[in-house]
Amino acid sequence: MAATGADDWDGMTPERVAERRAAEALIVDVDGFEGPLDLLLTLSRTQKVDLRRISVLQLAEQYLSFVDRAKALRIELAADYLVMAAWLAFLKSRLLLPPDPAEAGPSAEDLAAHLAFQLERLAAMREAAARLMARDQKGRDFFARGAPDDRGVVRHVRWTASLLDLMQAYARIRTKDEFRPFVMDRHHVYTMDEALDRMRGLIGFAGDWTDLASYLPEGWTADPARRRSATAATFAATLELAKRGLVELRQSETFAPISIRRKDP
Amino acid sequence: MTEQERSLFEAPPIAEQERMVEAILFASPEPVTVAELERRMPHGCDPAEALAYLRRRYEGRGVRVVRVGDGHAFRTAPDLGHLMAREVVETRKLSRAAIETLAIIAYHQPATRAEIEEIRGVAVSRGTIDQLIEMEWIRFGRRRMTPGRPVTFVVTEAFLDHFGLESARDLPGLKELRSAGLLDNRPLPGAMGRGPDADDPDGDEAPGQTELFED
Amino acid sequence: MTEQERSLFEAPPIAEQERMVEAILFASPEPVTVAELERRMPHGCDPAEALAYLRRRYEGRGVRVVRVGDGHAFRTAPDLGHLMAREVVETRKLSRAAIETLAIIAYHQPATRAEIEEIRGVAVSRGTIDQLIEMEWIRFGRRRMTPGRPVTFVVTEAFLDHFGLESARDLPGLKELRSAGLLDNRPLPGAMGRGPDADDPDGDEAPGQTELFED
Repeated sequence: MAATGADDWDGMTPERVAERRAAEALIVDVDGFEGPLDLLLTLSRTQKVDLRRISVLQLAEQYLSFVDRAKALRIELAADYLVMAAWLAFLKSRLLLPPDPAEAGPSAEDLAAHLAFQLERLAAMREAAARLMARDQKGRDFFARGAPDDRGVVRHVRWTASLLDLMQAYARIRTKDEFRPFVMDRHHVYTMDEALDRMRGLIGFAGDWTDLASYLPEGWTADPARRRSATAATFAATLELAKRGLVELRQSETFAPISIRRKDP
Repeated sequence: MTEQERSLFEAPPIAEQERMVEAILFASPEPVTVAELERRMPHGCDPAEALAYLRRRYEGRGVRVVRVGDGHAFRTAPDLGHLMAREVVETRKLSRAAIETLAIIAYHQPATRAEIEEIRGVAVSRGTIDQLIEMEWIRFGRRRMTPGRPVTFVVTEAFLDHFGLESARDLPGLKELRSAGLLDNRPLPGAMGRGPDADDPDGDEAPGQTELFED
Repeated sequence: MTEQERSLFEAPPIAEQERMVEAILFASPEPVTVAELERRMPHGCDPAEALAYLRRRYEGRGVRVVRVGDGHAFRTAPDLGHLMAREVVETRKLSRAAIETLAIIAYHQPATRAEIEEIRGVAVSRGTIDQLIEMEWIRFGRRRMTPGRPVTFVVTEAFLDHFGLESARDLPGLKELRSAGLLDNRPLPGAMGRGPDADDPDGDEAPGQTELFED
């Protein structure tokens, strides 16, 4: 490999090669990061200061240049890395610009402090996790009684199940349930055919503009679900009647009441 | 051999050896032979002597060191046997029918037998209900005020205890089961959740990351 | 009442009670609560006091009396773990995500999935929570009384037992973390708070399971 020399690098200059290698070294680690916060925490380590006094501005720049390099290498970064980049770019600009007194909401410093807090909290949890796992553990460092003491024991069979069994059983039944043939709840559904029949009977009297809502059948206006169903069916029936040239429709603006009247032949 | 080297190869004091034997006998599921002790303990130890000290230490205590075949083990003192007369339970998994019935009662309580059968799609055998009642995981609830006034079933405190739940309401909903991968992620035609919280679109946990960007 | 009758109803001397507690704890692989000891021992015994004596007696021995949640158990001294290598059962390797999730639940409990994700900055994968539940190190706690009523997770007694903790309050560094404000649920400035303060422990009113069957 070494003998073949630099020609194999597709004519790249040594600087480009070194640059690309450096970038790749970082990128290789992308898989090792558990999300943007983890990456930020790792980057912050280069500042070697207390996380409370970290320079969020500097950190934002490091993160953004990391993302730029990844893009230059056409590395697909997960969406949350890009969303974080966008937010950090926004934060960076807010940190650099003089505060706008007219602008409401939290200050750039508050946002930066919160990010520092998140990093500190994540670092603290990491450390806590490490301390927890470093504790003496049962079955490794200390042990419970090894032998079952059988004397004087009354044996019983106890039927048991775990919470997982229970949840899985329920999930299984519900899944099956969801594939039962679907039966409409007719009681609360007003069909278009019903609406058409009713409209045909009433339309003869509607010589003047009348609110569509007044055509809703009795007993279908109190309950919201029934009212919704009846309104939809009545509206659909009205469109059908309009198509047949039996009625005219009018609505003064979006969401305004719809009025209808008989269309005289 | 220097002084330091020698001390590295010196056996621990007998009191320390006694502690070692104590721990090994306690943790071992089987009686332990002297040869086995010797294999496990540091070079130069005298397990037989340590064992003798240990045996004397436990004389008259609530547990004793006894010889079992070639090995040695701790056993509770014979005069305290009556205290040990506890019910040791051999646990066996509940049948699928029983678990499903139990799950339905837990999620839908109070539930009548007809409701359980409707959800499971098969008849519930009398034995299944009896078994769950006998286990004290379900009990009778109020009668349903519908024709025939059917009895209902609800889960018991013992049930909650067993499953580490504070209340049956703490059971995860369908949506949570699905997101935990316990329920197939298939679309639901006319999905009926099991309650308002189960299918509340806002009940979904916003993944932490997105929250950073709200303002 | 004759002399003999009275003595029948008198509690045994404390030394005898200590032997009883010793035997019961020794025989049980699981922690035993004081209430359970009281149930098993003769009327009038004071298991808590007997336990205190017993605990002192075993200080520095190869096995010790430890407290686990509400229970007490004998456990081998941690410094002798190396002798027990044969008994070691390979514990399943936990991923970094699982370990961090476990720590977050332990330190922030009760913790919702959203809170875990907010702290870690990434989504909690399906299997992670499952695995921890299966290991019986975490369980469901009460639902949080916030929109969506998310389920919460708390650590179990088996978790405490495994890590040799008396209670979740004894987690290493807990006090320091709390006083440094690192266990606070601090929302992003300007964002809607979703703090534990919104938690109303008793407003726990029941939507949920029951409603499906009511009409």
